[in-house]
Amino acid sequence: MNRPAHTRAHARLALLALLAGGGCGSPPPLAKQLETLASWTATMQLAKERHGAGAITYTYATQLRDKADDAFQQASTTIGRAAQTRTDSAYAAAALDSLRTAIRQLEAEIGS
Amino acid sequence: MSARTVALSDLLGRTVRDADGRKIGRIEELNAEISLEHGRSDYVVTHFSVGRFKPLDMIATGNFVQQLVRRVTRATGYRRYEIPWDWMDLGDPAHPRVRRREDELPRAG
Amino acid sequence: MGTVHLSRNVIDTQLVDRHQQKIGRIDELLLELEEGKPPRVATIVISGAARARRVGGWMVACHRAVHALLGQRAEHESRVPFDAVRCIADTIELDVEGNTLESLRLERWLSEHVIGRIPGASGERK
Amino acid sequence: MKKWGEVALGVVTCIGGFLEVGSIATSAQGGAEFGYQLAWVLLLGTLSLAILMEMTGRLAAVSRRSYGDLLRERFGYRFFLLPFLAVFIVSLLVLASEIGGVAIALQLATGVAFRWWAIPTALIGWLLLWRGNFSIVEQGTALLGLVALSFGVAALVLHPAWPTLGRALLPSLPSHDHARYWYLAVSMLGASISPYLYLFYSAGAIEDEWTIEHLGVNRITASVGNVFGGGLAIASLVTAALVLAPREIRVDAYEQIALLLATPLGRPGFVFFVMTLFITCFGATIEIVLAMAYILAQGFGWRWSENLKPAQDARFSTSYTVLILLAAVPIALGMDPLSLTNISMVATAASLPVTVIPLFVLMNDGDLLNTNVNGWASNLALVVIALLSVVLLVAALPLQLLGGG
Repeated sequence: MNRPAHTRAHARLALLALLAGGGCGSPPPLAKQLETLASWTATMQLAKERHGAGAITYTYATQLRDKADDAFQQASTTIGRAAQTRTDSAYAAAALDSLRTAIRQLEAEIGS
Repeated sequence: MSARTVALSDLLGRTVRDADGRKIGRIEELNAEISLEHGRSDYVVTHFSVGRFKPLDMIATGNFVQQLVRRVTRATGYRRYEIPWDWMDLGDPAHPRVRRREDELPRAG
Repeated sequence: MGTVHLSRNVIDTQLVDRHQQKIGRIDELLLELEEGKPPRVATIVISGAARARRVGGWMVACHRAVHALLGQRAEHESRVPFDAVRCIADTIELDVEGNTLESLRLERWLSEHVIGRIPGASGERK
Repeated sequence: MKKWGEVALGVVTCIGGFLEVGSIATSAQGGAEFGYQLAWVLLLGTLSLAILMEMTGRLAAVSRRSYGDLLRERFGYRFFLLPFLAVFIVSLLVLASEIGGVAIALQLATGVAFRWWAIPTALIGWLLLWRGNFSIVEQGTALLGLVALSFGVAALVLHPAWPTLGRALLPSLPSHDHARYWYLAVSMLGASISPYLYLFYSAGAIEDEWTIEHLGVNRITASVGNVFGGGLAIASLVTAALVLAPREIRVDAYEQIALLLATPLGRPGFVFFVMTLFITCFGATIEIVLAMAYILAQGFGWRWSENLKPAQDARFSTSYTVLILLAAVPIALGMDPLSLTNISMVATAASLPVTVIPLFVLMNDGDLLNTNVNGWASNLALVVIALLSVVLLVAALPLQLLGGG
């Protein structure tokens, strides 16, 4: 995966957009969004495991769930615009799907 | 003749010219001593320190830096004069003048 | 007494009153020029306006704007004759009563009307 | 005997003082995204801070004057405004972040959203300043700050690969995301070298009435204290490198950082994390607001001391009252504490030259320090830190645009 070059090019584009004054409206690049989704998916899995081991409280687990939910909602509205090819869209859908599953699994674990 | 008042911060940093109208530097410091006259003690300015540029002088306070600056200043041509008060013409405080020529002025060590 | 460097050791130095209480800093020094006499160090000024003047025109404008905004008419400044200087060291001691200085008006007002009204503001040392 | 008490206290202050919201957040981000690789930044930051603290402490002990006082007197009002405004604006941002840290800790513990905790936190902090004196502030936050040692325990339990960690203490170039790497490096340096730390330390030396006799205490406090403090920041990076990095978890929210200790240490780890975040951020809140009131009072010649009753130094006590409440506002309005922290740390890094370079002049002034002026080694170190600070100033904004977020 050639993520580094990808991200850097996007970062430069983002800077240009920002300098042009139009940075606020454009969605984050796809690679970045995929990373964020994967990160939240892993967070949910770790939280589920930690809750199972009794290491974290219910209160805290629900806060994490809510944050992941926010990330999910945000990504589901912006990722479509960032995904330009059919392959991109497939990646995006898969990432969204894993996060949704991970959130559900955490919810099942904490019983909410 | 009535006395005029001038603010210290209006004098500090002013460019000083000599009798020939050449720039000799800026006022960096006013040195005062106590004088006992007419039964009262007053602080009066005895001499003005005029140097090539202020920023260097501001830095050049400590041992290490002074040595450093002295070494550098030879290259930058930094000069500092100690000018007795009665050589300084403050008739127009915004344009102080020395009543002597630059080569007559005592250099600070 | 030796030579006093007005820029290095006098202006901007911490002032204390005769009870060793801090009363501000020397914001400006006024010199008196008289033909045939050395310039005399005449007056110590403690004043926000004097400070602003040292920074530049824009700061004076800011200072005025803040004053206008607060509806403050007079500048709370103190001018103390240099004769009042008792000692020049790390701080400069003035033979004055700090509580009567115009420049400490804000301190007194805050102490009486704001801070003093909150429980626990005064009394013995903490 | 008394002196050893002071040494112990100073060391403990550094432990609590070093690991606050900025260090916890940026080290965790660094560890999560780049493993051990950024450890050298923490070493560099710790060394720099130790040197700056030793110098400001020495200056205060020998000349019996605070750094803020000398900034105004030696450089004049015009120049003074530059470091004053820079420190003031940056400290206000950091203060808001610390209040955010306390609020997040309370949210993690109770489930009540962080924004509701901002104003209560400010009020309790204010009450401590109002009723307490300097030793209560100093000793209270220091002793409670010992909970931060739990970060060290967590790192040890995870059995870090020591040789790899050792190699990471030397700078290296990243294999990916250059902009992000340097952005995190700058934030981590900003989190380590905060001007409020040495301004507070310098004013504290005056509050504690240090004299030339305290030079030994000063040296030990600055060195040993920072070794501990920096060690804990490295522990936080190591923990993140071992807990978050392998799972590819990036830190996008404070909530994720709480998993750091819960993973190696279980439930006690979670509890200790919340306590550490709460106590160290609360301690930092108090120290920053005092540092701001100190530089204000010192710069303008007001009466100041945390040991006076508030009515005796009304302008000083008004300052901390207004500042702590003002800083609570962004958090109360719901601003994201993590973004605020990141912005403040980069701004801090950019603000360093205006407080570091004047120190160089003062530390070489024989009138102030007599024989205790800087030697060539100290001067060399300070020049290196000053150059580093200038690099940070130049790099901060472009990196914020390229690598932030």
